Amino acid sequence: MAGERRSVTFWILAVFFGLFLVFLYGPLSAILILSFQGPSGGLTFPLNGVSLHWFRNLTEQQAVGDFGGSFRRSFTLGLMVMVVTVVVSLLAGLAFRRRFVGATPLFYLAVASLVVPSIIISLGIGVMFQQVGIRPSWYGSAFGAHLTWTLPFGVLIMFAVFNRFSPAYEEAARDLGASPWQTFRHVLLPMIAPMLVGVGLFGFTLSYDEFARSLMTAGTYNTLPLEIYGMTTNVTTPVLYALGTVTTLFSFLVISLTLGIIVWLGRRRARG
Amino acid sequence: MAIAVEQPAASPARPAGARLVSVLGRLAAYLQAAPLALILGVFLLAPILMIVAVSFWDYDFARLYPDFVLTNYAETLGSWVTWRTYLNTLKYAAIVWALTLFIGFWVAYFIAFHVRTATMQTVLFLVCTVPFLTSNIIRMISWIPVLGRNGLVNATLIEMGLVSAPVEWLLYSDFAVVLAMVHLYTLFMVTPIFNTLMRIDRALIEAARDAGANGCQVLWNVVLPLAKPGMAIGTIFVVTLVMADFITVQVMSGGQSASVALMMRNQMSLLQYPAAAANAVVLLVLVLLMVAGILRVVDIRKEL
Amino acid sequence: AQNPITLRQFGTGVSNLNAIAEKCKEDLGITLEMTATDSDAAAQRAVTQPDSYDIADIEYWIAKKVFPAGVLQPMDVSRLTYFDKIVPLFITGKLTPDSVIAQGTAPHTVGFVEGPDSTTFAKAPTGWLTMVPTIYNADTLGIRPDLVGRPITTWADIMDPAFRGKTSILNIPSIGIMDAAMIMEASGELTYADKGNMTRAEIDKTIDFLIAAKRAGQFRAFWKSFDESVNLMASGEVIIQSMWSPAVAAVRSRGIPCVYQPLKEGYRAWGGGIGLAKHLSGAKLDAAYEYINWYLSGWVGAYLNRQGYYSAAMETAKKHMSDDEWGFWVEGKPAKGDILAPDGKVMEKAGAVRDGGSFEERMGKVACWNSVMDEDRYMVRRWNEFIAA
Amino acid sequence: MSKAAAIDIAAVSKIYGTMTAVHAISLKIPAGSYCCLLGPSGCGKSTTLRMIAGHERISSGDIRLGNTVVTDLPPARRGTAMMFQSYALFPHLDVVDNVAFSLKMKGVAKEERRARALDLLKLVQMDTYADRRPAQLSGGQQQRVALARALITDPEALLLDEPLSALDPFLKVRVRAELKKLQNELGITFVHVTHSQEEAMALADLIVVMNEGRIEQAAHPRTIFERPATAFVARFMGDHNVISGRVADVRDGAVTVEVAGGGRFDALGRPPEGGQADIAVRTDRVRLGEAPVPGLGFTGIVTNVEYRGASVKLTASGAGIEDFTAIVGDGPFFARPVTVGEAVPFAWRAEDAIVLGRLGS
Amino acid sequence: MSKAAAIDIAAVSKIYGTMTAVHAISLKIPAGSYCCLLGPSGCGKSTTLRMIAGHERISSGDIRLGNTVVTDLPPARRGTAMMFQSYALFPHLDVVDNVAFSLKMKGVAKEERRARALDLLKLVQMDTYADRRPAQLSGGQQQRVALARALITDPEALLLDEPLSALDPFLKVRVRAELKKLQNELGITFVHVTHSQEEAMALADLIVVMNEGRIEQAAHPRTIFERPATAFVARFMGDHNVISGRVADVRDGAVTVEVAGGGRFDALGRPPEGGQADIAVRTDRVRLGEAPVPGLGFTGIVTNVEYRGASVKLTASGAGIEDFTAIVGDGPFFARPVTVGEAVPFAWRAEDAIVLGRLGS
Ligand SMILES: Nc1ncnc2c1ncn2[C@@H]1O[C@H](COP(=O)(O)OP(=O)(O)OP(=O)(O)O)[C@@H](O)[C@H]1O
Ligand SMILES: Nc1ncnc2c1ncn2[C@@H]1O[C@H](COP(=O)(O)OP(=O)(O)OP(=O)(O)O)[C@@H](O)[C@H]1O
Ligand SMILES: NCCCCNCCCN
Ligand SMILES: [Mg+2]
Ligand SMILES: [Mg+2]
Repeated sequence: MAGERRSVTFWILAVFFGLFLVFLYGPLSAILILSFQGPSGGLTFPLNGVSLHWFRNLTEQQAVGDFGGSFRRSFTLGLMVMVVTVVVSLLAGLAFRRRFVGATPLFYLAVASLVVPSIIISLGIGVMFQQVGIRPSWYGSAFGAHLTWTLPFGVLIMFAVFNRFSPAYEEAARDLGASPWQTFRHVLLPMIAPMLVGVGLFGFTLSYDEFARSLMTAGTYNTLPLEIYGMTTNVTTPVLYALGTVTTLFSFLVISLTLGIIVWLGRRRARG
Repeated sequence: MAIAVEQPAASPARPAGARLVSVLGRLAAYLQAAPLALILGVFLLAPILMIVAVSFWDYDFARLYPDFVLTNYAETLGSWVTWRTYLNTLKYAAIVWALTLFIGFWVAYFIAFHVRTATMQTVLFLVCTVPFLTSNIIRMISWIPVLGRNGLVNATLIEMGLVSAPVEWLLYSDFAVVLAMVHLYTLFMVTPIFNTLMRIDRALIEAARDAGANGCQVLWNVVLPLAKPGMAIGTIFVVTLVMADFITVQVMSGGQSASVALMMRNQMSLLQYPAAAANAVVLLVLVLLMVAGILRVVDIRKEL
Repeated sequence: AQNPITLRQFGTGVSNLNAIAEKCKEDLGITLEMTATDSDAAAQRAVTQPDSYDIADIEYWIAKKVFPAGVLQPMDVSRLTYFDKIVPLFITGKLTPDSVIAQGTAPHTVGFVEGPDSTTFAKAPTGWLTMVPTIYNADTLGIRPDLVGRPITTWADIMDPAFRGKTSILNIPSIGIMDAAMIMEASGELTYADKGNMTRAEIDKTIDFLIAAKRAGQFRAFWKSFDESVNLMASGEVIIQSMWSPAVAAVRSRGIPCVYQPLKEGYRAWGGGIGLAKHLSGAKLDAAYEYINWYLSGWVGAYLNRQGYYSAAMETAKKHMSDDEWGFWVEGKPAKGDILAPDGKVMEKAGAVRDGGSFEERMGKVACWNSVMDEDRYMVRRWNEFIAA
Repeated sequence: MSKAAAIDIAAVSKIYGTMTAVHAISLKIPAGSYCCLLGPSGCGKSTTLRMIAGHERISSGDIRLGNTVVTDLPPARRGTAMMFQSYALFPHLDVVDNVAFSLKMKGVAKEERRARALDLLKLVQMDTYADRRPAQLSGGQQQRVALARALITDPEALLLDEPLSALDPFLKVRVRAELKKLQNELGITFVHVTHSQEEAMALADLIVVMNEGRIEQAAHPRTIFERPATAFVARFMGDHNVISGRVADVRDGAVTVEVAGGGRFDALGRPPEGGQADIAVRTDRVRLGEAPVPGLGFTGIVTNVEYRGASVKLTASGAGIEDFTAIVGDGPFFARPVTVGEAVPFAWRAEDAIVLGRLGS
Repeated sequence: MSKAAAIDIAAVSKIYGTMTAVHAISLKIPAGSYCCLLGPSGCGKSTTLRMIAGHERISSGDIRLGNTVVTDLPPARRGTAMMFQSYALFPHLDVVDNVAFSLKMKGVAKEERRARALDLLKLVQMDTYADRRPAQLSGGQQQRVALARALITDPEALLLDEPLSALDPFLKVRVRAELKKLQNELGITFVHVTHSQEEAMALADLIVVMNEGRIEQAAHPRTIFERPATAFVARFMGDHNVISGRVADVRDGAVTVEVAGGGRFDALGRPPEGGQADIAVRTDRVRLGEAPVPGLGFTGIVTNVEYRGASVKLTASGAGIEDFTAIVGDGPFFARPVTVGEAVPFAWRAEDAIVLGRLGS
């Protein structure tokens, strides 16, 4: 590889890729920079001084809204969605390894769940709860609404995982006297653990950022994206950008943490 | 797996014990599938059925009246605005699809075929992924200080003397809507295309080169046909996301443009649920037809 | 009184202020949980999720839609300590006995019902209020004097081709249609029998006019909330738009010149109040009454006055304001000292005079209220067409 | 170690949906023998093995291991242990833990099970790799670990599905010898699936040649080689030329067949029913030269010459026979080489041509 | 078809990062010959072939094809065609379009290119499968299509990377013969990578044995077999016993080596430098029986007996030699069988033991 020439195409594509990254990260860095405005800064360039004022302001009580509470709700909801997504997708993945009546409709229902516009789900659940007389809440109706988005991803990922999972491992375990539960616990689970962590991360971030599906279903208390959306219409200071910066950093943190876990699982597998 | 396929008729002499195991196995599959079926049933199927029902109800500004009227559909389908809005939404979908497909393909192609080490491929792919895991709303509004009349782009253009007055159409325009959507949704194209590209046997490329194909010919005759499934899956994602979008349209057009979902959202916020439901049904049918069309090209079960 | 009860209130960001909740906790011990939404979401939540709140903080035109749905309970006037301090605008529709009643959904027309279980609005005051009025104001055009470059005198000026691509109106149908009606009349396009209750033909004409203007590129954007309007104005995206008084102040507080421009046709007004959820009863209901009485007792009124809105009980508010504050905010007098915002920042320097003058001058020149019309469903549909066009 | 058990397969069938993979086969594998299941791809070898192991349900028939009918027992309670084709070592466990897995399942304490696992690793000379992960081992090393893992259950029979297929040819030969040695030492029954004739010949006491779900012949390697039962076996083993023709003459213990449009050939044996017969001529017994009597040779055109080191393989056609093969020692060949296209006389002795049976007859 | 070209590889190296995969090898492959690159996994066979094909850049050195230096030419302009290990047929194109691919790239009109593709498909007897997709073909059929696709470019040299490895053993032998026949007919140069000695022996005019990026020996199969140049070649080919020891005595054209703690053995040839020598004894020339003179035999304990059909392979240890192999005809063996553990005398003739060279000497 050393000293091998790169083609012209490579350089053209490399520049294209670089521009794409600028496109991806450019606006994000714009609000990152703007969140460090001075106390009299506005929502647009040019910068009006540099300070941490708006981050401090973020920790204080705002005129309206409840950033802390909505963050806690979204975080909790994200965790709930994560756990349920992992468990239910895993179970469904296991189920799809066998044939059963209704497997194909269920599969396509999951696919449909992926493509049905969020707002329709939101509307449907909202109206249904209203008609049935159940109070919508972030931990109830919004939870369910989020699952219709995270589960199909989880199920499709598990589907792919099990497509590639050789039944020989389980047969070997059975041959060695493992009960079905032992086979699951000592063979299957450890082997697909990194994938499950991935599904979990996926579930968490999808839920943590979900807006449209929360819209009609969150009930009394806002989730963070609803709150952020509210802030975009109710806040006129860079505190909004500070919030953007902080939530972005939070996402990065969650992602790095997850990647860390996956790498760690991989290492543990490779080394011992 | 094989167990379930087996014909019970073929094993007349099997004692009950064996059959019990098989029955338990089958039962296990149902138990394992049950949570998924239950959740999708309650939170997907039932709400959609509800919407279908409500789309025939009557309403006034405060209440819904269970009924069977066709006025919601008549008003929805009878208005030129609906058609315009659908057209507009399809226009967004088409433009965003074309752009994300173009960008997504080349980005995926670059990482898959021009980046040499697996580690670097993973790193670059992650670099593309990370912004997509942060708040969509934040990512969207982050364009405003960039594109505004006094935003970064205009300031730069003016400073460089390229324009004398700020370029108006950068923000609160279809351009802004499309730009933000491309920003939001490109990853949904990159990922599946990247996956299929990574699965292409490198020997095929060499075989093509060996047969005298130049770079373009390899791309056109080998890579593109083999990347089709990934492009189809990406298309499903992007098209359904754009068709369902309302917030990007609302924010980036400054409320000046409409999409079907935004129309629904407006109707919903004005408590016109049956009208929104009728719209939802039409939108749902349209989206499902589009997806079904794409699924004819690609068997997702096989792509997984 | 340290009341352990929690009340859940939702409403628009205008009055769902955390400062009020804090003070309420301090004074009454009642915990107020506030959720801020935009107007549409507020209306929606009021009707569709009646269990999700105890107190609805909404506008009167929303109440016109919401109340008949039976999600709110009428309020017993006899339990309201400060009922008689409420400005007559909300009782009779007249600021002073000789005022004319403005067109549109004037608050008093949807302020009363016949009895404790009634959902039909009463023609005249009764012992049962739909909502307790809390906040109101008169809206007009806000302008950037540095950028418009000429005097602005009429609603019609927003359609001046010179401002093409630099104007904005509200995208809340019940409000936006009234702005449009003011513009139509001012520019002589149409005279309505009742702006607040248009006929289909009038709606069609108005919307067609708006669509034509939109196609001609007159508008830069539409806004739905206070802060959107502030941002549009402050960033220079828009230089003339329909605006609220405190929003103008907010732009100005950033050192950007902005004027709340009185116009010859008068103002479009709005009023908000708080209503009680149907399900409230017992101790919670008592606490809600306690909260409402506290609300009208002056501190909140003063707080709202200082934001640039008006309190429904002016008299009680006055006791919580300095003379200078009262003079500046309500009487339209030049400020003697600096006028401070609640956070202690200088809002207006000594000598400043409030745009539009005194309370009487503003609220006395109301031409119409935000409205819900008989043809509401049709109007909303056509409005959506305008937005989609 | 535990003692060996005989395996008795009685009229066992396996049906997948509408497709019969194994047709009512019956087979007795003596205790302590090394049995190879041999046959082309898809012939049902793996299915048979997996039915013995208990990983595939038996559609009909019964299997006994020793004195126990194991037909409905779960794999772990059959007294068999299986070694999988790609070894199926658990990637998340190190070598000891892989080997100790079955003990862990039984609840044996950690120290004890590791000690016993180490014993078995010593047996397969892998004790120094105890704490590596499978991914860090070569194919041959993985194979030994898999063996140790299978043996720790003290099986009466070890079942191996193509255990050598993942190894390179060099290693294959070495590991093969080790397998055989191990079986000798342990004395337990081995059932080994392969599609390599060479492997089966080298290892087995009993070769079972399968074809399309049926057993064509089950016998000692020498019998298979010297007296293939059917044309399929003769062809598959590759060491016989099969000549098919009409029975033209039958004498005492010998038959003459006439090849369509070609010569007449003699072979020892009784004619099958139906007037058609296949005869087999051992390729390594064919000489270059005129046959002393008719019916024991022909003249053919050489179509291919393949050098094999110590011998040369000639292919020729003639007298109605296609692809007739002769293996000639390198000494005689290079003394008088022949080239492709040349016409050459081939001959063999009477005892090197035998009549083949037909399945079911 | 086009005429064959010789391939001249001059001091060619391939360096991956810091790792040298091919060490300055030089090799001349005569025009029209069948050359096999043989060696263990990872020895650099594929890398060498791919450098000839132009799919791998050459780190240093030059390659000529005929009279052209092709070092810097793209694959398609070298006059070579490559057949890939797993055939690399385009899954989205049917058989004709696969074969016609290179013509399409050249802009040949549809009708014409399909006609030519069909000609080639006829050549490999695949014309009846013209409109199938690769996934609908068996391994052997895919192999032929790949061949047709490679041949349609009229190459001067055909490069094949393990073309038979995906086939089952039965098919392998048949396709091997077809390959050879085709090469004879076409007359072009074939370069074929394999790690099967048998395959190389059967096919090649020139076998190139590689080890760790170097060429150990490049010669005719018979030379490789009869006079392996190095201990590696002798061991790898598997038909020689390699005995290493100290040079104890040197006579005219012969050497005596002394094995550590064991016997003394004579071999023909000159001693290498350094006092150590490897000698090779052909396994198929070893007899059971006492050696008439010392230095041409020993007595060993039989450690393994492998039946091979026409012969039996004995492994024995003794006189300081491990794993000594003797291939004995089945006739003599079964006349007087030996079993594992028995002590048996082995002997060979003077001309069957030769001194091996060492690489670089
Ligand atoms: N689970 C299954 N469902 C349906 N058919 C199957 C299944 N498993 C095997 N078969 C079929 O049964 C037949 C025998 O398969 P088996 O795996 O036993 O062959 P094999 O002799 O082991 O072949 P190979 O050498 O290729 O491994 C084949 O035709 C195969 O396609
Ligand atoms: N792209 C590459 N990058 C780094 N090292 C490589 C690369 N390709 C091959 N190698 C290394 O070069 C050496 C030679 O590889 P090559 O593929 O030529 O071996 P081979 O003889 O064909 O082996 P096999 O029989 O396994 O195919 C090996 O050690 C291999 O790991
Ligand atoms: N408490 C209700 C406040 C509602 C404010 N709405 C503002 C509308 C201005 N036109
Ligand atoms: Mg098999
Ligand atoms: Mg290779």
